[in-house]
Amino acid sequence: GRFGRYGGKFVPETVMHALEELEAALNKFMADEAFLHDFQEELREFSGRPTPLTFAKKMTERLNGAKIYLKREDLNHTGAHKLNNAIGQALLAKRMGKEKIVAETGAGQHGVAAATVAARYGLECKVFMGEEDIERQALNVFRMKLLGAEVVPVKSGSKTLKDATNEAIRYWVSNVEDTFYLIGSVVGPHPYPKMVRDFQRVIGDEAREQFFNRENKMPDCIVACVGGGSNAIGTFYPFLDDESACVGVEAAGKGIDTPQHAATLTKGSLGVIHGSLTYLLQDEAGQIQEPYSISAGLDYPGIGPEHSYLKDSKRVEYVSITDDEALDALTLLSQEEGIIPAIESAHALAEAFKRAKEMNKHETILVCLSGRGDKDVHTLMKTMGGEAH
Amino acid sequence: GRFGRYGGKFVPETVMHALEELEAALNKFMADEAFLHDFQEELREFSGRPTPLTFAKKMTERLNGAKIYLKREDLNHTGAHKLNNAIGQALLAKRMGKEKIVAETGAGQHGVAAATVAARYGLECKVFMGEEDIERQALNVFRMKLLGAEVVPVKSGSKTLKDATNEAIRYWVSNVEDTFYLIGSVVGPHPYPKMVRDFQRVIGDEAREQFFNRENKMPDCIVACVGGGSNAIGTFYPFLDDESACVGVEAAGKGIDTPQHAATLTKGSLGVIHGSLTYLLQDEAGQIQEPYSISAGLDYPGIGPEHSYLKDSKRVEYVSITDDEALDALTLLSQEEGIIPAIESAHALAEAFKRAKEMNKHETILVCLSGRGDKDVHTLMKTMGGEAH
Amino acid sequence: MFVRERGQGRSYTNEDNGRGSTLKRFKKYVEGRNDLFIPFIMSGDPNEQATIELAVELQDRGANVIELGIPYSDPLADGPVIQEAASRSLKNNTTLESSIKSVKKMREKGLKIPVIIFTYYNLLLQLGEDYFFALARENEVDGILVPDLPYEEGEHLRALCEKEGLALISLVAPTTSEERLQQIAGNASGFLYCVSSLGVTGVRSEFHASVFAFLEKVKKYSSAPVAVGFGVSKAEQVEALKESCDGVIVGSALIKRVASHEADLQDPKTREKAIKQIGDFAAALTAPYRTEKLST
Amino acid sequence: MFVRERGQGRSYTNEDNGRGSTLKRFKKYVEGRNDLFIPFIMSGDPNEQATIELAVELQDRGANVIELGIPYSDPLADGPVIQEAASRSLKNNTTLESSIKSVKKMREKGLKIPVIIFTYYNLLLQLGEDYFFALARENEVDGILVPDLPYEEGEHLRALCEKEGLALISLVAPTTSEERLQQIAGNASGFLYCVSSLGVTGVRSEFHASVFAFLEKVKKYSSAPVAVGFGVSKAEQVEALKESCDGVIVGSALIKRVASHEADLQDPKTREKAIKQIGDFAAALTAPYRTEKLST
Repeated sequence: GRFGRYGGKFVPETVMHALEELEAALNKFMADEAFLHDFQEELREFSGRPTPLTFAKKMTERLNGAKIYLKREDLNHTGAHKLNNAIGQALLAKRMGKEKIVAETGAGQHGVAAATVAARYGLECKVFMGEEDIERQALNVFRMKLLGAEVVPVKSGSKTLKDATNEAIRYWVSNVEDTFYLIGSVVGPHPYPKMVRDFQRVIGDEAREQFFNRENKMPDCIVACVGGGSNAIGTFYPFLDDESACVGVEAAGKGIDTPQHAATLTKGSLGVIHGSLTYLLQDEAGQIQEPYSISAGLDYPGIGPEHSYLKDSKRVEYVSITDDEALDALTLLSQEEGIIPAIESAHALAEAFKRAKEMNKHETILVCLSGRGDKDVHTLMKTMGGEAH
Repeated sequence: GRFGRYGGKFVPETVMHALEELEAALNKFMADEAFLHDFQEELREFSGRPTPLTFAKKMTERLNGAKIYLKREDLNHTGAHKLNNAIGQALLAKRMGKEKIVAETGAGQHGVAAATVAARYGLECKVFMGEEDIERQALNVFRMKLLGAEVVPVKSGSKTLKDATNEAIRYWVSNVEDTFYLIGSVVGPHPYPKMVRDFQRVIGDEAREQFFNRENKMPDCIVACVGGGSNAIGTFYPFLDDESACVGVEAAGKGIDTPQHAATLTKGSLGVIHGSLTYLLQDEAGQIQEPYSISAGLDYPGIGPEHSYLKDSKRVEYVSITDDEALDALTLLSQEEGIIPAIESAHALAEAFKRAKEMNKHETILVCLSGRGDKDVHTLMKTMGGEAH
Repeated sequence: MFVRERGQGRSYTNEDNGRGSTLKRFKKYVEGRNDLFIPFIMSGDPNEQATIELAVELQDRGANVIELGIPYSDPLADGPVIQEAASRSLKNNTTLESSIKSVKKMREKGLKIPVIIFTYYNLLLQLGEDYFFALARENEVDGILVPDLPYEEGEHLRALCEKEGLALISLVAPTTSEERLQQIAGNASGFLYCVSSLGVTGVRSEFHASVFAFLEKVKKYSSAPVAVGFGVSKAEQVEALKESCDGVIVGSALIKRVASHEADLQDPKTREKAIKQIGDFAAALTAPYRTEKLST
Repeated sequence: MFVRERGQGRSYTNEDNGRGSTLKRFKKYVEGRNDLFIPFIMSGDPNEQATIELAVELQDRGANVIELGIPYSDPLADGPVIQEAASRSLKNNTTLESSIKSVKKMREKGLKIPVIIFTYYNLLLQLGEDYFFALARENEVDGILVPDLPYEEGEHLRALCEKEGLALISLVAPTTSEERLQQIAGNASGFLYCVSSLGVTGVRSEFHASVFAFLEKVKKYSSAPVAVGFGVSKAEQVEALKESCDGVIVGSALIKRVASHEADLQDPKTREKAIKQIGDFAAALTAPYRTEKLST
């Protein structure tokens, strides 16, 4: 259950049985033709995969460097790559005979994905969400309820994502017999990071084939944003044996030299969070720090353990992009290509735009556009003061 | 330029030249391989087509009647079928050498689609929108601005969609040389209704093939909602020579026996609106009435002239669904299938659910799920008082 | 029909092909003139009585034709000034029928010049064409202008008008193709409404040149006097245009005055004075025509 | 290690395989007993002095081991009561290091019984394992419990503990598989922390039966006394459990009293009285043990 030294199962004894059970189910069903067929079919017929690869013609012309291609995860049902994983885990929960799922959510995107698959496959769903986030994300709360899920307010700690995760784990511990814990990213104890990666690798598998059909070679550079890191791992993984450079982009918030950022790999240190040994943001004593990013999806103090491994092995390079740089990239892509990206994805775009300028016209960059920006319009209106230009 | 007696060009002389020019361009480019290739490629690589056909398993089981299939136009980029047409018209505008587009919008969906294609293809974009609608749809206004479009407030008349349409036409009249008027539905003077249908028929063309691959026959019944009627025509058109029954669903608002509805074909009479001879809602003297529906996209006092023709010829049956019935269908689909439909599309669903119950298990219904409901969450929160259950 | 002899005023003629008697008013007050003043007023703005009195006043101030606008909920050919006039009028429940009937009342007050009903097509459709013509005959209406009925869609109505002896006023615009221009202008009756795009987006000086070239072309083809509309609001414009066409149509500029006198026009005690003031404006606007007449 | 003889109390033993001297306290105060009272208190809640005095008081009221909790930002194995205690303590900048150092102060105040440091793994990792053991030795700490370090992840720490003579307290739960149970219980040192899921979601009467069966199984395999934790808050529960295990761990119930006396514990003038009252609660809770002792 490790990626090099990272990962593991740093969880209370009460959870160990459930993890063993999950691991056994995974070993069984990930080799089961019928299960894999169902998963592929639902990705196709429910979520709308394959998602397209879009050539960003005007952006490429504007930057006058490498050709930029976008893998359009924003076109998945519910608006982001999150559903790939939620479908996989929910189908697995059904096969395991679980009747209920529990999930944590920050901005509500994974909560909506979880509520969506719960409705589609007939599972009861409880979503833990920090009280502050409930306040800030009233629309997503309503969507989850409309989908039939129960949203449980979390009043402990900082009342945000990490506390919602703690609370979801606590609930799971108490209800482990009939309840499946549907984690939203490549984090948590083994086998979660591996399982979520295997459900998200469809992004990279599709992109690899689409890109090759289009350019007859592999991309020179692949860029994805990293919060927990599921869209990035999903994108990078099938390319790891290729020559393509991979770049993970963290949120630098107001700057990595300020206390307000979420740049875990850039500024964090080794520790344990949510069951996994990995890099994280903490103080000297080991108390986990509240991260900051304008993007709710990157605003996580840990990171998937496989990213820690890929950083150490130097197969993937990790950089960071500030709020302001991400907002500029968001505006630019909107106005040049008619695609409003999620603020998360805008971090990857900002880095890709920087690099494209420095590359030549025969080179290519593949960016994972992990989600759509509709969810962020409220935030943007506040930040930009109602002025879009 | 007629569908039976309906349609025509009831426009000021100043517009006639532009319509002739458009007709000539259409005749040329709709037979041009390169143009059609570009259109198909953009549908595929930018908008994410083909959209899937989703079998609504749990709804089917619940209703215990006909099998229900959903054509997922909600998975198009920007969230509805609107983009199909916007892509087509914008590519045509480019071929015609126009540098600017002008569009009208009610709730903002077509405005967003127009702003999107303007950004993607490098056109200037002006969107006319009633002052009241601007107030009610602040998020969509911001999205349009973010995409680089100018949103022009319309202060005349009832300050809603029909006045925005009048104003867009007025602007077009004055700037006809370099400006293309991008109409959002199968309405307006010839050749608009035909052109928009031809750009939207991709819905039905895909659905027909997908359905046949799945069921090895044609659907017994096809249901779509009708405001202006573009998703309905797009869905029905390729099936018109088949045996499938087609049902168009109008908005009955608070009831067709009240003054608050938008059931043009059910309660309207023959007249001229926005350049076209068709059914419309008007008083005895011929003043056009303000329609009402909880759904902004069905809230239009006219209807595409081809629908008037299909009603008279009895090839399509037109019925109406109230606000309350649509809301119930919206909630039901959300909780049974994990898909929050647009309130517009929920009208079609409500009618399909009614019919499915009365049909046997070997029969099938195809519903056009024209758009996603995210845009409606604000309205739903107000209507349902924050309680989703 | 005679082909117009260029450069000579007052040479138009309309044959009376067995049409009704109303075209007589066109013969008497319009044909052959090149100093036409055709005011547009909104029926029922701000009330019926004011409209009636205003029509008579405008005749006294030199109007050759009254263009009587019918208020419509969706006047897509009109700018904001006329839209607002329509809104004011609709509050009085003004209809196409009530407006036609008010023409008779104008006649009773001494109106002699032709009256043209300016109505969007939907209003006409709802009233019914047969009933419209019966009403027009009974109330001494002389013609009709349907701004959203281009030549191609007007065949049926044109035939009826011809039968009934009503002028169906056609429009041409700078964007009208040469081929259509020939057809429309060649079949013009009453007068030909020539849309300068001047007024739609405000006066553009660089556009002037092409307007004059356009008018020259129109006059070449037209079987009726050519009047220019859209944006005529100043005596200077009338002066500039008078050599190039046979008259001007004045709408928004006049309606603005009606709007600014709305309160006075509503009050029977102040109405007469307000109407005179509007008349003064009309007279000042068309002064260039009289100057010429005097100097001739 | 000896295999436990079933049904007989006070028969456990821990071999001193060359470990440090601290296991002596376990020998003296824990081994062989079946009436263990193991209170959990939060270091620095509401301040260091109160914690020190409370530890001594609890010893006086019959505690056999003090479980000293280290406050953590993300205590995912804890319920709301302990989370809040951690929040209170973190406001005083309590750290793992300061907490270990406070054990020495407890010793100076007369604390003789073993002290277990209850810490999440991340705090230990950041302090550094070598430094931790040095501090533990210097400050007379007897053992460590890491709630998020299951048996499989604990190999390294277990080896270090054995070398250093510290007890590494293991946990077993009703969901622990038979195979793991044998392994964990068979390697238990100090005492074995047995999690009844009772306390996590509140007392469920229908769950009781399986708890007793579970405890019986645990005792069969355990190489150390078996103490039950999670949700022990009433004398009745102690009474009900006393035949089935060797002791109880009391956390939240005690912490609640600390919370309700927070103001008094902050004030040096009222602290002593508050601590006595908490001591009274502890004594009442564990009365069933003394009743037995008296009646023996």
